[in-house]
Parts: sequence; structure tokens; C-alpha cells
Amino acid sequence: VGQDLEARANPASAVLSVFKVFQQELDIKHDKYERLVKISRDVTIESKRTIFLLHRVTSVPDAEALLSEADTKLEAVRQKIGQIAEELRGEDIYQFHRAFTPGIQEFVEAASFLHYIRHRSLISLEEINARLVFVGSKELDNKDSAGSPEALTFQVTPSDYLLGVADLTGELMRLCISSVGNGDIDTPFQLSQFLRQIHDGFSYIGNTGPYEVSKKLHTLRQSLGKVEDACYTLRVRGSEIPKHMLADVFSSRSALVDPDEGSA
Amino acid sequence: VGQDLEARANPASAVLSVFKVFQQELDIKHDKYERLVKISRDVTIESKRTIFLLHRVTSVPDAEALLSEADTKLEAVRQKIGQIAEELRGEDIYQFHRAFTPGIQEFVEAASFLHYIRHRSLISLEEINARLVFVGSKELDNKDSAGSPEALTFQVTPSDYLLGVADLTGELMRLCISSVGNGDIDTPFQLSQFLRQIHDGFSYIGNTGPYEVSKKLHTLRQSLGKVEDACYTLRVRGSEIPKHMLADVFSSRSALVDPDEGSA
Amino acid sequence: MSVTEMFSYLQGFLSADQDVREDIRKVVQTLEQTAREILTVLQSVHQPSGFKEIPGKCAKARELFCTVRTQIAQLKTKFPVEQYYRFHEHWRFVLQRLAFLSAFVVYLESESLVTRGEVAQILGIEVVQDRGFHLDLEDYLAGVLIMASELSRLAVNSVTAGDYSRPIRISNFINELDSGFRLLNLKNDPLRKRYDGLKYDVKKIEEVVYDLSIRGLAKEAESVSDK
Amino acid sequence: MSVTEMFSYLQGFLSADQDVREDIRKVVQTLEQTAREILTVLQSVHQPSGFKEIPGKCAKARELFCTVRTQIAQLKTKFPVEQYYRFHEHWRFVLQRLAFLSAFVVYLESESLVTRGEVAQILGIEVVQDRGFHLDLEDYLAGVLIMASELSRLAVNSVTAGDYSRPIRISNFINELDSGFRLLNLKNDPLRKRYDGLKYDVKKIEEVVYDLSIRGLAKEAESVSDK
Amino acid sequence: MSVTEMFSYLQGFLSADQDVREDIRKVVQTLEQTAREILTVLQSVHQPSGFKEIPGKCAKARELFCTVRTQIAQLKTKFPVEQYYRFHEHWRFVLQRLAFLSAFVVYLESESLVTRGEVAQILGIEVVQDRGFHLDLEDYLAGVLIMASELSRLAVNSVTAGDYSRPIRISNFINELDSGFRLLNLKNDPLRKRYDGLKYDVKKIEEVVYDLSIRGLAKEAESVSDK
Amino acid sequence: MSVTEMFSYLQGFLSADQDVREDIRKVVQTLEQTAREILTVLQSVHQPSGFKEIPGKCAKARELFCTVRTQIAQLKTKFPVEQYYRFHEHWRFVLQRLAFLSAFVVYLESESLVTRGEVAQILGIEVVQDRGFHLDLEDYLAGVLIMASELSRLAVNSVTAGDYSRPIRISNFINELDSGFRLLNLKNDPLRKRYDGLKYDVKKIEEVVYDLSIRGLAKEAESVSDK
Amino acid sequence: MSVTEMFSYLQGFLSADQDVREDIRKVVQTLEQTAREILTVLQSVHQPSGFKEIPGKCAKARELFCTVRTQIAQLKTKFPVEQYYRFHEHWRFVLQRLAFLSAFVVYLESESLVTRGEVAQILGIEVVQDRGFHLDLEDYLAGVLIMASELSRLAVNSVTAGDYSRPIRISNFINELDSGFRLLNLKNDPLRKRYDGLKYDVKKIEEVVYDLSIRGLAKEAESVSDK
Amino acid sequence: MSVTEMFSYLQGFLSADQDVREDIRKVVQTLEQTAREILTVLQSVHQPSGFKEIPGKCAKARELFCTVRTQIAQLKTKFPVEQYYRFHEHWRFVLQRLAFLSAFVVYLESESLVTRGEVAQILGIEVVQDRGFHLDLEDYLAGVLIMASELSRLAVNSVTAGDYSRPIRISNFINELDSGFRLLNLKNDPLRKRYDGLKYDVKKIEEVVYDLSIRGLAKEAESVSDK
Ligand SMILES: [Mn+2]
Ligand SMILES: [Mn+2]
Repeated sequence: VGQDLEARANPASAVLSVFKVFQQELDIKHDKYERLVKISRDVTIESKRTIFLLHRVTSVPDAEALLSEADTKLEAVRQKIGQIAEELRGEDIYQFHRAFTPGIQEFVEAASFLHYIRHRSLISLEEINARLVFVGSKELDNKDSAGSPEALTFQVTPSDYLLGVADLTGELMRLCISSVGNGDIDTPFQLSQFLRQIHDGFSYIGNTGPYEVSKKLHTLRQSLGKVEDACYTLRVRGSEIPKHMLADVFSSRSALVDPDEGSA
Repeated sequence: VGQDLEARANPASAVLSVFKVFQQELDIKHDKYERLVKISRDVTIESKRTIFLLHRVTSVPDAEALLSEADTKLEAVRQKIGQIAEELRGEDIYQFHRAFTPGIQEFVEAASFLHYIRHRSLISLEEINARLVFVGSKELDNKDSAGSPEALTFQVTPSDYLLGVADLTGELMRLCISSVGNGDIDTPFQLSQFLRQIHDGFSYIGNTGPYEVSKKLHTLRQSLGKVEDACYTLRVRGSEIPKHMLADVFSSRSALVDPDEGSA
Repeated sequence: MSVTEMFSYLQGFLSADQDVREDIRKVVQTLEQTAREILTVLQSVHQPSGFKEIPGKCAKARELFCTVRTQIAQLKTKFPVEQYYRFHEHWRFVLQRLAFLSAFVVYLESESLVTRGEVAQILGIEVVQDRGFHLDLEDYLAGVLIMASELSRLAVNSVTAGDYSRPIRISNFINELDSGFRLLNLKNDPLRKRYDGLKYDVKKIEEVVYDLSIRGLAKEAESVSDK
Repeated sequence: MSVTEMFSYLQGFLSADQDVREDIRKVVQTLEQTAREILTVLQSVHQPSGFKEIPGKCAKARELFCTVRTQIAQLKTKFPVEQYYRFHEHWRFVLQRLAFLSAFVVYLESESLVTRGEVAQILGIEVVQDRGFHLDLEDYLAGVLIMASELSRLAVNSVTAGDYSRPIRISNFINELDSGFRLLNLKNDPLRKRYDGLKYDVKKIEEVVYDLSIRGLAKEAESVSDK
Repeated sequence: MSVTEMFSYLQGFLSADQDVREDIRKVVQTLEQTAREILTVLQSVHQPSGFKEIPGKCAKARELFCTVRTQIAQLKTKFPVEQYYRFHEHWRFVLQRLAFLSAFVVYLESESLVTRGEVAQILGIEVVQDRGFHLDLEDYLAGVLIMASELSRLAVNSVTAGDYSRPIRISNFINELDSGFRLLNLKNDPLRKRYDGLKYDVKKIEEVVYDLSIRGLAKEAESVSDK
Repeated sequence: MSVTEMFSYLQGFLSADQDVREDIRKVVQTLEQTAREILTVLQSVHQPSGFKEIPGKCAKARELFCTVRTQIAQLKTKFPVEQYYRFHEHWRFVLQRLAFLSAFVVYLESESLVTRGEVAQILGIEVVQDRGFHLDLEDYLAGVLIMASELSRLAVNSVTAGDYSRPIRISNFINELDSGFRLLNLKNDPLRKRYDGLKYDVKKIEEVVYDLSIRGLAKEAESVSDK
Repeated sequence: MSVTEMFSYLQGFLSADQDVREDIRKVVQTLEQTAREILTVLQSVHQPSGFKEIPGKCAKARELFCTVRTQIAQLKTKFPVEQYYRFHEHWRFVLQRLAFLSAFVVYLESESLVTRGEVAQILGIEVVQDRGFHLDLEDYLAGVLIMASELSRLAVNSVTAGDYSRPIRISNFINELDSGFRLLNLKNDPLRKRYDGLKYDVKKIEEVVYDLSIRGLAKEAESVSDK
Repeated sequence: MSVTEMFSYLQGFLSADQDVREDIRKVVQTLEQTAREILTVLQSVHQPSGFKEIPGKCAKARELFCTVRTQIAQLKTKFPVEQYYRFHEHWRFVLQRLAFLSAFVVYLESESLVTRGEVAQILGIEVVQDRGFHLDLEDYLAGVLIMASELSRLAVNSVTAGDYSRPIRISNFINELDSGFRLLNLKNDPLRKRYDGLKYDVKKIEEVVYDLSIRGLAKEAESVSDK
């Protein structure tokens, strides 16, 4: 490499020999950064696909099968995050944060979406982080279980968690509109309640959070508005039932008036 | 996958079965796009490193060795571009152009920089493209030469070429300033001549070129200004020689007044 | 070759490119004009009076698609076929509109989803990229989504026109379409945004069907169509 | 844990983060104040009168670095050591200035390039990341580059002050530095921009040496320093 | 002529231009004030109580248009007539508002589309450019589109006020307008964007008519109007 | 006085200014915290369950306004009263939020528009500038407009919660507000942009009233409130 | 006249307008091409070899201005003369470039400031608006400012080419220009921004003259030109 | 008070505010005109011929400052004194220019740094805010920094005019100024950015002194001034 030519020219130069070390240090850092960017892109794409998969939940009969498929997909994403953790082993994670923050936010979005669909609650930062513990460097490779059982952990930052949850609200809004379209009137009311809680949470945090959160607040407010509008429409139209051929409705569309049977 | 659950739900649905095909087609396309983005990032980084290497040419004694090292580096970049070409085999290259254009522009910048240093001229689009012909899918693997000798080519677009050359001017400016610092007064005048030609070329093209070129024109103009200023300074200070102890200068810094001995 | 010659050569290339684009723009304008005319023909189906004339309107639209084919044939001559995506942006918008109009005509005629192949045939273009000027999958899908939104409007206007069975058929059709789209992994692009709109169309149609149900009009409609 | 509780918890985290940043900002302000004082002490070397007093000025600056060490010691207590890069932006600027001042003092004292270790020692911090509050390589390099630009100014002012040998020594030093920097592959970041500035410093110094050469003052200088 | 004399002379032109713009701005402000007053008068038609008073409100608005004509007459005196487009931006916004208000008054009076000529007459200006201060075609169309959006609001409020026939008439009118606009080949400019909004107005009004239909209120309305 | 002495003296002013700003920032932060708490309290009125508890929530908010008054009292002590506009930007945002919250509480309590004087009283500040720390007219108006948008949301959620009369009252209120704003000649500033949003709120609420009217729920609501 | 007829009729106006703009765009493109050719010719004066050929280059440019006049003559036929400002944006950019090129040629020929009248004559247009297609004052001034920046580059390159007297003449010229511009009361518009750039040109040229003066080259230049 | 009455009343405030701003803008325009005239007078010091006439030019400028005082006196009458910062942006720019011009005159007269008090006196305003219309510290400092950049230009032009001692005096003065500024703890605002420019002025002037030194012209200058 060029440095050798240099060094040959000034064999005694102390300056050149330290700069050779600097060159290596910088290159190693940049290479690591690049690798992290690439893994992060993979994490983003696979998380997005998981979210798409989860939206199919309102249109398939066997929701459980779909959810377990989502589990599998997220497990693959988790493995990718394991690679990130591997790269960050012994590093200050904030040093390379910009490289992988988009991917992690998308993962939070996907994981919290799955969690909501399954449990109708908000996954906590702790729950997310608890899943990002990796044992050994090749956790999947079970034959090697005798190897070093040193636990490797990845810690999602509160900011990334918040940003992921902010994006989650957009997906919840989509889920809400789909639910109405599929004749499920229970889910929209549940979702409006849940979204309102998240909205109130974010407005409680206000401008003390990271700058990007404030930017996403507007979209969040819009999503909440759409969900509230959907509930409003359901209520308004529901008001008409008693006046027109009520029996008919009961017989043909019982699901509509029995809120306990919504697709949970 | 989720589509199977869907399909099982509506086994007879023609719509679902065609959308299953669509899903595949889209995923394949997006995956290819992603791969191209990643290769392009590699091309960018390696090209940039080649450019850094080439800037060392003014400070090493054996320029040839350094240039051949740059050749080796660019050959590696070329191989990466071969991978791009492989991905694009049979595709309309403009379909994925946005994925790899940054890398290709950086490659043009590096290749034209090397060419200028070696030949003191502007490499043409044809010369660049002529090098991007790849024989067989694994050109390096010479054992396999009996395999299909199908030639794979990559065509740099005129726009990418122009954008790369626009960036080249920044590197030439840096080379010029370094040359002055290294006491080489021949190169700056050569460079100012060359840069002026490129500048006049770009201003001849004017706003008929792609939008990004117009944006880079301002930087190009600034680089030219810096080079012209450097030449101006050399000329102005040169004007003082005859009046003060001329002999001294001849003996101690003969290189300065003998423009034929500049480091070519 | 001197730098000046090289830039002259490049300038030649750029000028040629601009000329090609100029030519394309002109043909695309005529296409847009025809597309607006087809739309005007088909818009009448939203009028109470227009429901009976659907076959006639479709025929009329089919005729205008001849003009479209001629215009697209001209468009094809304006640039090398392998550079489709270089100029894609110029006709993408109108092609999506035309895909929509094709899909709408086919739906009105047969209440079925037009295939990509059928659209290609109606427009006189290819399905597969390597065979020439073709219909990009995304553009086909965009056209289908525009139709979905038009159908939600049609469902509303059908009721106004006193046709209570059509909304129910539209509902079934749109639901199937929705299931199809759910299979796709879209990027954050205009298509994704349009697809988000589909949910609102589905919702709107569901509301129409609901309104019919609670008034017993849906049943009435079914029994009518059963006959 | 309810959503409200979760957000309260997060809000707590965010508030804590803001408090930490507030604390850091305050200490950093005192550091900036001290850095400006050191700079004022060292600036006098550019004055014709200042040249003889260099050792005294350096000693004075060394004293002020004690204050710096105390202040950095305080800074270290404000945040968990493993979160260095989380708050890096807050002190990056002043740390580069301090690296520059350290490098400048060392150069004035011994005409040699300060090592990263020496800077760390002067500032009372670590070189290696895992050992605690450290000097980032990029920040060290930035400091060195600021010094290079100061040296080009010093070369000019040395001539004004009648010292013709110093520019030549500076020239040799800067050339070696330039060779060193050429080995690095920098990203398109502020450091790269600063490094581009080095070329102008080298050029300026070369011009000074040239001016001395053509007037025979360079030789004079050498013979003086040879004695 | 020296450079100084030349520039003194040129400054005269610049001052004159600035004075003209200042004068125009002042008259335009009074126009905006009057436009807001007319709007306030016409807004009352959205109130349940306002429906009966439409003729009175229109008469009131017509009176205020006298003031508008006086103000525009003043505006005309502020600049040479052939420099209309030089200062167009100053009054374009208010002229579009006034075109909207004219169109709205005329619709409320006669349920017909105001022509460009009628707007020009109401505002006391010309239609064709060569005859003086005129109403630009784009500004007329913008005014008509603002009215369309006002009518979709009126359709909603008519129902609230218990007038079930007006929405149906508005629906027909807006559909006609929509067909009309489809004949136009608009550029990608603010007008085009405004026109894209028209389809939401059309849809909204169709939904109002739908709501009336499915509840049998539309027929009721017809039978009322038949009497 | 030497230059050094002069600048040392000037630095005193700069430090004082920075200290004042630092102090202001800190108090403003506590104000923002309290404002967010009040918002959290009041936002619960959008919950279906929250409707019955409005008086309680208002009382709770009123209590928190005591804290606000204390905090503003502190703020007042941080700078000379005649320099209000020098530091205006620091509290402008939170003051607009507080004006909104005051207006919202007053509306929830009495369904009337808070006056600028009342807001001033709730916040413990003056209306007129010469009497001390005051509420700028633009800030009061901004607060009122934020409330308008909150009320359009409330109208929607009232219906969801089964309260059909509140939207009608909100509609009347907002219409009055809209007429009021039309009297103002606003500059092209952030306030104007906010005001442009008011027409969407008006339209939104009108549509809610429409939905109630067409289903006969508006009448029902009236008869309920008549009792 | 039905709405359809009315809009068909209006479409005629829109088409006509679009055709006019299309025509203008085409001619403007040819003008831009010629302007770029003139620029290429004149830019060679920056080459060391180009200095002797200035008269030849100017003659060459003058020839190309014939083409410009023909093209502008064509441009004039494309639209009614009183609609100059309607389409001004289409040619404003190229007209400023041409004003610059005219000013540059005149300066190279006679080292004097071109008047607005001379530019108009070179381009074959009018000075005063009422007499037809004219050169707007702002466009003339923009052209002059572009030339000022070209002259500061020329001053530098003159020295490189060994011509030491030209920069001094340029310096006087630019200073006069600067005084002239200081008489103008410019608005806060693009022209003002361009004018702010002039002071950098002035400073740059002063530094060139300084470099010559301190080396005694200015005197030399004077004595040469005295002969 | 009804909402309408309330808003009518509020409109009174808004109108008054707009009138005040309009009045301020007009007076500020006359101030800008006078400032440009003073600048033109002082610019002549950069001309070789201008060096002898400095006292005369300063006297001329002093006269024009009378006009400035009259205009500022008018400005003061346009708004209540305690609302200085409400309208500060309107005159901030011109006040900085005037502070620069005052500083430049004082420097040319006495080669000393004008104090804030002196500037205030020249402009007929107060130093301390509580005593009325005053000179903000930041505006004073901005004016001083503009002068520094003018002095670096003056150093260059002095050499051209053959005055070799002035650059050395300017160098000392600017160095003192630089030390002064280093005592200030500036925020990250426009002033800070301007201050960052000071180091380029310092460097430029040092290079001028260097050029004089290496050619033995500095000594010559000293011996001249010694006499
Ligand atoms: Mn998402
Ligand atoms: Mn580059």
C-alpha cells in the first residue's frame, strides 16, 4: 500500500509510522461503520416485511399461524441485530449509533406491532431489550453450546424506542381502517383508546424528547384523528339501527352489534 | 409465508394467485435494488480510497509504484462494477440507476484522476466504458476460461460521466495546491490550463446537462478560481527573482526556475 | 480527442436526449387528452341516468382506446426500446391513468379484475419487459387502485340511482382485491400511499353495504339478483 | 405497566438526559473560557516582541492546563464513562481546541509533534477508549491541523520579527505532517475539510521559504542556526 | 455621461418602480378589506336561519361590489396599463377572491355559472387584455374552483337547515363544472392543484345526495320541488 | 481606558445578558412542564368516560394554573419589565400554549370565549404592555385558534361518547369565532397561517352537525337540552 | 352558452397560451445556445495566449450577436408586445447573460461601461418599455454585475499572462462601478444579493494591484503604458 | 361584549401596530440612504489620492451624521420607547452600519477604537436602555467588526498608495481588537460568525506587514515615522 512507499522514502520518520497506525485505526472504524449500515438496511427491510405480513391478520382465518410466521421473521431480524451487537462488542454503542438507528427503529415498530396484535398492549422498552440478549457468538449453532456462554446484549435506546413507537401509531391507524372495512367494529374502539393513550403520552413528553419525535408528533396527531373519525362514524351509523328493521340486522350481521366477537 | 394462509382461506381465488406472483416479482426487484445499493457503497468507498492514494503521488519518490498500486485498487473496484453488471444482466440499466449512480460517479472520478496523473489528459467516456467489459461471470477465475466467453459490459451513462468529471475538478484543485506546497511550479500551470478547458466545456454545456451538473458548476468555478489564484501567485513572486540575488536562487532552488523538471 | 471535442460530443448527446424528451412530452400530451376523453365518457356511469347506458359507454371507450393504441405506437418510435426506464417518468402518470381506465371498462363490462395482460392488450403494449414497451407492474397496480377508489364512488352513486345490488357486488370484488394487495411488500413510495387509500375505499363500501343491510335493502337486492 | 406509566418512565429518562447535558454544557463553558485564556497567552508569540518570551509563555500556558485538567475532571463526573459518544458533540469542539493548544505548546517548546498520548496527558484524559474519558483520534488530528494553520501564521510573523530560520524549520515540520496526513483515508466530514486547509498552510509556508530563498535570507538563516 | 450620472439617472427608475408598488399595495389592502366584508355577508347562507335571506344577502353583496369597483378604478390609475403582468402578483390573490365572491353571488341568485364576462362586469374590469385592466383566465378559473368548494360546504349545511333539494341541484351543477374542467388542459401549476381539489368536492356532494337517497329524503325533496 | 479594559467591561454586559437568558430558560422549562400537565388533565375530556368529569378536570386544571401563576411570577423577576420584547421569543411558545389551555378551560366551564383579560388573569399577568409582563395580542389569538382545533376534535369525540348536543353548541361557537377573525386584518405571518386552519375546523364541525341532522339526532339533542 | 361550450371556448385560450409559451421556450433555447457560444469565445481571454487575440475574439463575438439579434427578432414575433411581463420569466435569465456578454465585449474593446442603450442596440431591442421588447433595468444591472465578477477573474489572469497594467485599469473601472451602485436603493431581491458580491470583486482586484505595487510592478506597468 | 365587538376592538390594536411598522420602515429607508452617502464619502480613503484628504472626508462625514441624528430623532417619535425590542429588527441592520461608519470615522481621525458611548453620541442615542432609544451592545460590536474588515482593506490600499507605515499601525490596532474580542464569551449567533471573520482580517494584515518587512519597506516606514 501507498504508505509503504512513503515509509521507504522516509524510513526514519516517526511521524509517518504513527500516521500509519492512525490510518489503520480510521479504516477499521469506517469499515465497521459501513458493515453496520448494511446490516441496518437488512433489519429495516425485514422489519417492514414483517409489518406487511402482520397487516394480513385481519384477512386470514388463522391469525395464530400468521403471528407465528411473524415470530419467525422477527427472529431472523433479531439474529441480524445480534450481528450488530457482535460488531459493537466492547464498543461505545453511541459511537456508531447513526449507522444502525434507522434499522432499530423499524424493528421496534415491527416488534411493538406484533405485540399489540397479540396482547393489545404496548411492549415496554425492557421487554424489547430483554429479547436482545444473545448467548455466544453463534447462538443458533446449538452444537457449539459448550463454547463460551458469554452473553451479548443489545440495548435499544429510549429515543429509538420512542421513535419506533411513534411510527407504530401509523400502522395502528392502518389496522383500524382495515378493521372497519372488514366489519370489525370492536377493534377500532380499542385502537382509539390505545392510540389516545400513546398520543397523550407523547404530548406529556412534549418537546423534552429528541427532535425527531416532535417532527413525528404531527403525523401521530393525524393518525389519531383518523381513528377517532372512524369510531365516530361507527357510532353515528350505529345510532340508526333501532329505527330500521332491527331484526334484520341482528340476523344478517350479528358480529356488528356484538362487540365481544371482534377479531382479537 | 402469509400468502399461504391467505390462499388456504380462498383456495379458488384467481386474484390471490396472481397477486402471489406479483409479490414475488416485487420482492425480487426490491432485493436486487438493495444488493445494488450495497455494491455501490463498496464502489464508492474503494474509489475514494484510491483517490486518497493518488494524492500521495506528490510526496513519494516512486510515483510509478504508487500508480500501479492505484491500478490494483481500481481493478478491484472494476470487479465490483462487474458484480453490478452481473446483477443488471438482461435488465434495463435505467431501471436500477438510482441504486448505483453514486458509486459509478465516484469510480469515474477515481479513474479519471488516475488517468490525468498518468497521461495529463481527460479520459473519455469510451475509454472508461471500454474497460468495463467483463468476460464470463467470473473473469478473475482463469481456470474457467473454457467456460462461456459471453462478454458482459457495463455502460457508464454520459450524465454519470459528467458528474464524475465535475467532481474530478475538486481533486485536481487539491493536487494543484499540494504541488505548489511541494515546490512544483510546473504542475499548477498545466492544471490551470486543463481545468480551464473542463470549465469552458461545462459552461458550453450550460444548463442542457442534468440538473446536478448545474449544481456542481459553482464548486467547479471555485476550484478553477483557486487554481488560477495559485498560478497568479507563482507568477507574481517569480517576477521578483531577477532583482534580488539571482545567482543564489539558481544554486539553491534550481527546480523552481526550470519548469521542465516539475514532477510529472 | 481534445477536451473541447469531448464536451462537444457530450453536448450532442445531451441535446439528443432533450430532443427525445421533447418528442415524448408531445405524444404524452395527446395521450393525456385522449385519457381525459375516455374518463369523461365513463364518468357518466355515476349519473342516475347513466346506469342503463353502461354497455354503450364501454363501447364508446373501447373505440377511444384505438386512438390510445395509435398514440402509444407513436410514442414507441420516439426512443430506443431498451431505454424504457430512462424516460419512464414522462409517461408513468398517463400510463397509470390508462391502466385505470382499462380496468374500469373491463370491470363495468364483466365485473372482473382486468389482468395485466389484458391492460397491455387494450393499450397495445407488452407485459414482459424484454419484449418491448411494456406495462410496469407498479403502474398496473396503481391503475387498479385508482379504479378501486372509483368503485367506492360508484357504490355510493349506485344507491342514489336506486341500484342496491351493485354495491354488494362491488364490496365482494374490492374485498378480494384488498386481500390481494395485502400480499405485497411495498416500499414507501407513491404506490404504498395509494394502497393506504384502498383501506378507505373498502371502509366506505362497507359503510354503504351496512346502510343497505340495516334497512333491509341488501336482502332485497340479493333476492332481486337471485332471480 | 400501563402506557401512562411507561411514558412517565421514559420522560424521567429524557429529563435525566437533559439534566446531564445541562451539567456538561456548564463545565464545557468554563473549559472554553480557560482555552481562550491559554490562546491569549500563546497569541503573543506572533508579536515581534513575543519571540523571546516563548519559554515564559509556554510555562504560563502549562499552568493554565492545570485548570483544564481540573475542569475536565469535573466533566468526567457528569455522565457514565461508557456513554462518551452519546455526549461527544458537547465537548468535541473545545477538546479539539485544547488538543491544538497542547500541540502548539509542545511545538513551541520542542519543535516536535505532540503525540496523542502527550495531549491526553496534558489534558488529564486517556488515549484508549476503554480506559475512560479519552481523546478521539479525529479530535487529536483536528487539533494538529489547527496548529498547522497557526504555524503558517507563525512563519509569516517570524519573518516580520526578523527571525529567518524559524520558517524553514516550520516548513520541514509541516511537510512531514503533510506526508503523515496523506496516509489517511478521510470521510467527507469536517476533518477532511480541515485537512484540505493544510494544503494551503503548506503552500503559504513554501511561499515564505521561497521569499527568503530568493533574497538569500534562507542561507543566512541556515548558517546562523548551524553555528 | 459619467458612470455616476448614469447611475443617478437609473436610480430615478428604481425609485419610481418602488413608489408604484407601494401605491398598489395600499389600494390592494383596501380591496382585501372589502372582499372580507363581502365574504362575511355571504357566509350567513351557511346558517340555518340564513337560507331564507339569500336574496337580501346577495343584494347586500352587490352593494359592496360598488365599493370594489371604485377601489379597482383607483388601482388602475396606479400604473401604466401595459404593465399589468409586471405587477400581477400584487393583486392576483385578491382578484381570485373577488372572482370567487362574484361567482358565489351569481350562483346564489340564479344557480348558474358566472361567465368571465360577468365577473369582469361585476368588478368593473375588462375580459380581454388589450382593452385594459382585465381578469386573467387563470384567476377566473381559480375563483370558480374556490366557489365549488364553498358549494360542497353549502350542500352539507343545506341538509342541516332542512333543505333537501338544494344538495341535489348543487350536485348537478358541480358535475357539470367537473366535466367542463375536464375539457381543459391545465399545466402543473397552482390552478391544477386547486382543480385536483374539485374531485373531493364532487365526492362530498355525492355522499350528501347518497345520504338523502338512502333515507328517502331525496324523493321527498323532489316531490316538494315538484309542487 | 484601554481596549482590554473596555472589552472586560463589555463582557460584564454579555455575561449578565446570558445569565438572564439562562434564568429565563429554566423558569420557562418549568412552565412548559406545568402546561403539559394541564394538557394531560384536559385531554381526558376526549375519552368517552371523560365527559362526565369535565367539571372535575377543569377544577384540577384551575389548581395547576396556580402553579403557572407562581412560575410566571418568578419569570417576571428574571428581567427588567421594559425588556419584555427583548426576551419575548423565550416564552412566546409556552404563553400561546397557556392561552390555549386557559381558553379551553373557560370554554369547558362556560362554553364562552375567554377574553384576553381573563387569560391574563388566569396567568397572573397584564393585558396592557405598560402595566408590566403582559399577554401579547397575537399570542392570545394564537391560543384561541389552537382551542378551535381542539374543539373540532371534541365535537367528533362527543358524538362517539353519545353526546349529540355538544357538537351543535360547538358549531355555533366556532362560527361566531370565525366571523370575529374575519374582522381582523392579519399580516402574512404564522398567525395568519394558523387562522387559515380555522376554516377546516369550521367545516369539520359542520359535517358533524350534518351527520347528526340527517339521522334526526340533532333534533333529539335539542329536545333533550330543552328539558 | 352551456357550461361545456363555455369551457371548450376557454380551452382555446389555454391552448393558445401554452402554444405561445412553447414557442417562446424554443426560441429562448436557441438564444441560450448562442449565448453559450459567445461565452466560449470570450472565455478564451483568460488563457495566457488569449490576451493578444482580444480584438479578434471581440469581432467573433460581435458576429455571433448578429445571430442573437435574429433570434430575438423571432422571439418578438411570438407574443403580443404588451404582454412582455407576462412571459418575462422565460427570457429573463438569458437576457441577463446576454447583457453581461454585451458589457464584457464592450469593456474588452474600449474599457468602458456599456450603457443600457448600447446593450439594447447590440441585442436589437428597445430601452424604454413602451417602444417594444425592451431590456429591463434590473436585467441590465444584473448583467453588469456578472461582468464585474468576470473582470476580477480577468485581473488575476492578466497578471499570470504577464500583463501588469490591465489590473490597474480594471481596478479603477470597478471602483467607479461600485460608487455607481452605491447610488442605487436596491430592494432585498436577487439583484441586491448579486450586488453584495461586488464588494468581494473590488477587494480581490485591490489585492492584485497591491501585489503589483509592493513588487514595483505597478510602476513598471505605468511606465510601459506611458510610452 | 359580543365576540364581534371584541374582535372589532382587537382589530384596532392590529391596525395601530401595522401603522407603527409602516412609519418605522419609512424613516429607516431615509437612514439607509444617508448611511450609503456617508459610506461613499469614506470610501475615497481607499483611493491613492484619498489618503491626503482623510481629515476633510471625516469632516464631511461628521456633517452627514447630523442628518442621521435628525432622522433617528424622527424614528424615536414613531413608537413607545419601552417597545424598542419589539421593533428592533426593523433598524438593527442600519444601526450596525451606522455604528461601523462612526467607528471608521473615529479611527480615521484618531486611530483609536470608538467607545459605545461615542457611537451613541454620534448617532444621538443612548447607551443604556432605560434612558431611551439606545445602541444595543451586540450592534455596537457588529459595527466594530465591520470596521475591522474595512481596515484590512485599508492596509492593502495604503501600500498601493505608498504609505508603508499605516499597515503596521493598523496591524497593532487589529491585534489589540482581537485580544479584546477574545475576552468575550459570545453565543453562537450572527455576531459570533462575524467575529470568526476577524481572524482572516488579522491574518491578511499580518501578511501585508510581512510583505513590507521582507522587502525592507517596514523599516523604511518606521524611519520615516521616526523623523
Ligand atoms: Mn411504518
Ligand atoms: Mn471527490
